[in-house]
Amino acid sequence: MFGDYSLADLSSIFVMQGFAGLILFSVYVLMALGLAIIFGQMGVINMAHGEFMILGAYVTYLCSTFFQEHLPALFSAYFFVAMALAFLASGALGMLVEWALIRHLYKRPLDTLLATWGLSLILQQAYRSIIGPREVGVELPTWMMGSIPVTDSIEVQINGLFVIAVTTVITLGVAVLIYRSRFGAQIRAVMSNRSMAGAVGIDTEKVDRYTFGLGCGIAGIAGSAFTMIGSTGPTSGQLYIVDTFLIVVFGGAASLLGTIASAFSISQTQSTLEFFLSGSMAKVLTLLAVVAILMLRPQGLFTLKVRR
Amino acid sequence: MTSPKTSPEKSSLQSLSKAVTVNDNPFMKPIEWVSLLLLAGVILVVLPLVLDGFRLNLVGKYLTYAFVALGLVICWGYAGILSLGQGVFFGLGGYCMAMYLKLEASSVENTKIQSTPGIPDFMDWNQITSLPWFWQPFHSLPLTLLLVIAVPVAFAFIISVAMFKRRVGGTYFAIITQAIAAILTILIVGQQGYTGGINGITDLRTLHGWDIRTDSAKVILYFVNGGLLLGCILMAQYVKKSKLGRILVAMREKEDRVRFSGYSVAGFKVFAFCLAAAFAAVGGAMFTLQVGFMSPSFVGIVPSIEMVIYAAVGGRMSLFGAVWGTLLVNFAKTSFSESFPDLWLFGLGALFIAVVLAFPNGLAGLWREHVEPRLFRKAKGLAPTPTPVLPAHGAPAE
Amino acid sequence: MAKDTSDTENGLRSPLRRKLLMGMAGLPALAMMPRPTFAAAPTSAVNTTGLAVTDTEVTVGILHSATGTMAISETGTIQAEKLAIAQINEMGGVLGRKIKIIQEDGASDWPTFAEKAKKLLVNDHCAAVMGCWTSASRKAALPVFEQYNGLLYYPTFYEGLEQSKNVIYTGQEATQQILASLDWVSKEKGAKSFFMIGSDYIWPRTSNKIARKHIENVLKGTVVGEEYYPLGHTQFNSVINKIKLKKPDVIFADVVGGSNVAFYKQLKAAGIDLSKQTLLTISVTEDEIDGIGGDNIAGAYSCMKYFQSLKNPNNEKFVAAFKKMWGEKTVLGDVTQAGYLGPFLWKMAVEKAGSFDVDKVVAASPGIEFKEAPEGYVKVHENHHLWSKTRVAKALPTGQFEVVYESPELIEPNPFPKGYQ
Amino acid sequence: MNAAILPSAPIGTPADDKNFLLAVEGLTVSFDGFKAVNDVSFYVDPDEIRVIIGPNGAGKTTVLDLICGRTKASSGSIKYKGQELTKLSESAIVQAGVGRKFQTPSIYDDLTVFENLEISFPRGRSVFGALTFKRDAEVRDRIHEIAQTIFLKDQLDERAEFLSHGQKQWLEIGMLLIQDPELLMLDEPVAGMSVGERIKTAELLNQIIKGRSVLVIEHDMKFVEDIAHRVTVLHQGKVLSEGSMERVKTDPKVVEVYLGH
Repeated sequence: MFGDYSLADLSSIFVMQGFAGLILFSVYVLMALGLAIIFGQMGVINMAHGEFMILGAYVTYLCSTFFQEHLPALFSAYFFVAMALAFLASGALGMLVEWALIRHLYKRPLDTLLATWGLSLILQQAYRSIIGPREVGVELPTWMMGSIPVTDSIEVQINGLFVIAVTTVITLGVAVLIYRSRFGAQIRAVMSNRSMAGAVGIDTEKVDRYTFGLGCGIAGIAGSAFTMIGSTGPTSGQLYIVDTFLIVVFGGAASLLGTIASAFSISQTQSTLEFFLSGSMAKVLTLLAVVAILMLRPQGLFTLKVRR
Repeated sequence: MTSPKTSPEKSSLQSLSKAVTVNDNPFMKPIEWVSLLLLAGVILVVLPLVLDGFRLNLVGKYLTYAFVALGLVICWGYAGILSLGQGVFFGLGGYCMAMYLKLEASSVENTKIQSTPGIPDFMDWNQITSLPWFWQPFHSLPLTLLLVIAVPVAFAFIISVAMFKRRVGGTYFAIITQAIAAILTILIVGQQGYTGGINGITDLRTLHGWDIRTDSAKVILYFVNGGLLLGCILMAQYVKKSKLGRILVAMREKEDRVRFSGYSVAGFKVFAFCLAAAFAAVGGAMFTLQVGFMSPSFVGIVPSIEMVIYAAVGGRMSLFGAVWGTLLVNFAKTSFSESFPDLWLFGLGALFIAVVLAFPNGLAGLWREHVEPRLFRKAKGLAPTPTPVLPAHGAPAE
Repeated sequence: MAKDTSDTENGLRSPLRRKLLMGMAGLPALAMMPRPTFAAAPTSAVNTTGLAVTDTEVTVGILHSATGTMAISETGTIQAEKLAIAQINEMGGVLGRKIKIIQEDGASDWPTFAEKAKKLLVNDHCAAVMGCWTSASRKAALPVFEQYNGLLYYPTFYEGLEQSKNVIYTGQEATQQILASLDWVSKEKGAKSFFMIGSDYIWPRTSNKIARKHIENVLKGTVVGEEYYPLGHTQFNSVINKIKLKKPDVIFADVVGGSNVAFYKQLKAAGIDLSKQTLLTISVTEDEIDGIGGDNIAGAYSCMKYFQSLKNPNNEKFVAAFKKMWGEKTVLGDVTQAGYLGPFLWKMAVEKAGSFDVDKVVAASPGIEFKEAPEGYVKVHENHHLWSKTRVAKALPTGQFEVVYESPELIEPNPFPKGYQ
Repeated sequence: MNAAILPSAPIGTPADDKNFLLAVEGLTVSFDGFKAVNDVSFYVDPDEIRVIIGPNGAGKTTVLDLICGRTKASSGSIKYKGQELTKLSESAIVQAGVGRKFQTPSIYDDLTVFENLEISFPRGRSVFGALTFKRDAEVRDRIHEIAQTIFLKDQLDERAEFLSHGQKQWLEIGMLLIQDPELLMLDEPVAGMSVGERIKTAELLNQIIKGRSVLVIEHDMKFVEDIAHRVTVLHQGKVLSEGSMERVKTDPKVVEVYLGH
């Protein structure tokens, strides 16, 4: 297995595979973070998560064309504007969906699954009708392309670095928001005891709406970031949904730290296996391992042992 | 403890039960006989008379999905286990059947242009020179018929024992079954030398020498399919009416209470899941026979979730509703997508949402609320039981 | 449209009819009137098997995915087929009968293709069907065409290993697409080592198998890697690392769909400069570049039989007509062009046979030549595939291709290549 | 069976399995380091009515959870008629003869009263048994008998969700009764009841506890005094005191943490 490579090659392999794994890790965290909030904190199974991501991607696409045509001077910075708008658009749609749909279903988690699946079909068709069935190519500013050579054989992708940076910022932001802010305290209060939270004067409906919106907004940012590495089409969102759910469940739904740990272990397993096996088998083995571990340890990686 | 200890007061109460007749538990209530006859009449008489061969074959195809929906009524409606991987069992049943048919179609004679005659064409394309061991049993028809059921049920058994013994339930179960569907799809597509890959197993011709592609064969298969479906409904009805059916409902509501009444909850869930898998497998096998091929596109997540909506539209607690729901959604799909292909997904999406928000009891609920009362105003003799009151959270006892 | 007509009808064999039709094309009002009977044989004579043919009309089916994941790819083909049929009608139709289209949606779902194929044949009695895109949809529908003796014109380049009486394959089978381009890259770039990456299903695997045999047995090169990823996979960093380490002379890629987009974006991001690293793909047409982004793939070589930028009068007219009908922004790819061939090949075969009967049309098909094809001259082979040229073109940042190589001769289709299985 | 004899074994006497129906020894469970139940030992005789009292969070319900297998013990042993329960599954524990009533009424809303009782009928508990279970005369008679005992004979065909709160409690007691357990565990059986219901419940309990051992958690001291043979006081997961109600009431430790308030 290693015989084909020289020692120097091997060390480069490990460095670059480590970096590839790190990018995959960031991608997974970004995908799963919004869902971890929605599923982990609220118990809602949002099957339309991928479509919220794609909304962010489409917003980025529209931004890129807008800047190209009207503000070419600022094109190199458009991506930041696009990410902010993606957050707002997906978040706003999320709040609308919460108001119209989700709030009626808090006691029926399996029904949220069906309803949001229906929503995902509607969104897909909406994208198809409005923007068209073809995939759209998102132009990136030149500074985000290419890679930085570290040594002769080791190069670091700029957009990979960018994804890692975005993930870090968003994750820290969410952690601070949930564990340090007043709004976070309210979220946690509502999620742990709804009626008590209501009794102490927290507007639980509002908290629900903003929480759902937050989760969807983060999905929008993820979608925006993914235009750098993936495809943007009406059905692209479906590519992500199984992976995303597995990451959240594997991490132990209620814990952000768990989601991160789970994204880390899954991404490292997958990128390592991918290097030594074929891509399909790597994927199958990774998913199988996750499912098998979940069967043995259904509470996921990081769940506190609690009194039932 | 298998029999109760009798207590001293018992004798004084002996006569009491004789006066009470209402808690009789007949196999089917009159209204259920009416529903059954109605369904049987439509499937076995009306549709074959009204539809041409092409449309009838289509209905036959839809009815194979109804097996899955029927299983979901037991497993989801009654036992509260939502599986998003029913396509796995539909597919496994279908693949088992397809493997037999493919071997028959790949006789040495038919495949003499191949470098290895006598094996399925796709194996030959993938440089496989002898039939893999797991294809061997499918030379035999009786063994195939057994495996059509046994393979999916064994798979369901392994999954469900592993998960229910560890009390994985609800949303987690749904997500894990969905992941299993994804894994199996990737596996089937990737191992194309053994499975036919993304194209599936196609060009199936004869069943034990009988050409299944002829129009007369299609009609016969349609009736076999309809008969099997009615048989499965009766089987499901038996389960529903047995104490097991009530235990499933009880479990869905108060799992702990059932456990502390001395039942092994996991065992009952495993049974419900395996039964649903068996139904799905029969549907898959009938699908293969009627449509003439099987492909991984039935195993994945999308068809699996679509099959859930059939059960939901029919009414997740209604066996007959499952069949009507399947027919309705598929007719809608066919006619909508013929005239307004763009609108179809909007319609399907809206259907999902409406069924959850506005009609949690589906067609069966509408029937019970609007049709039955009128029916019985006219024919009072038919209705010895009052219409059950629908609970707020949408889980009626049928 | 009239201008197109006068060029396109050169394929017709009868000078008399040509003159007649030219006149009609110039007089649209007249063309709308019922066809005079002297121009067409009686329906009973040209249709003995109960197809949907009247004195004025013949029904043809179009069966592609208008919805679902494949709609992205199949839309262009539908448009091309409709354009071809409109042009044929403009010219006076087939045996004096206008073509009426019944379009069905396969919805990216294989059994639906089988179901709709059956509907088109059994209920609508279509004289021919232009349809299917993926191999899986064709495999699903094929038994239906064979059972009901229908006629399918299949436009996509595909893996071969098939030859049906009831199908005319207007795209390339794998050897037509691959062998000449490998010869070219070996000769032109001196390539010796190849790294193959594909989506994990039958077409890439079969194509790579053929390519590998050719590389190893004919070109005496080596394959240093062969990798497959599940359809829809979007993370290619690991395989890109492998490519960097193996340093192959050529990356041979047949990744499809959404994965395609991810692959090229990540390749570019990883600093693999396609102007220095030769990449040969058999799965990227102008349609795909739309989604990938011209910048991301500029410099890659694609092997197809048709590119929108082909410089010949036929193609310029085709592109102009297509854009006129479907909008300036549309792009045309290989399969779009192959879809455009179908109705014309059928029309010529029907007219050669003097009948709409499928058996007669099939019998008349081999040897049909279409000189006005946008890709240039094509001819139907005995095995129902087309003789056509192979071209290699370099992707430009604009999303268009610049043709750098064209096989000097038409390449014979060989769906069951000896020595490559 | 000699129901009236009060056992007099002091706290901490090592268990002689033959003498006790239930012997709990050194029972400990911790949730993330917090010891909800800490080295608890007590012994219940045949036919004894034992009440567990203690302030909120003392670990009372957890003790019942441990006995019936709902929670797994970290250490310690629970012997029921000489059989170790900590190794058994919940359903096996029930089948051994231990019945448990939950704090909030735990009945099946979607089923009728009759069906609720029928499910609890201790026959056909295997999957196959449930499939072939027949609603025969024995079942019917037994259900009607129980229904009469729990004041619900007129509600047999009513869906359980339409019962009043008190009726639901009775139904659950009935569901236990039909299993005829030798050890009956009741978690706050009179909580949330009206005065009338409470009186009827006390009457019911007095009737059904005959001939079996009962372990009761209750806050209502009047009720406790009425029924208890002996009382065990739990505090912060430990046994604080044990003995007759009179003795416990005067125990200064108990007075300080509990009754004194």
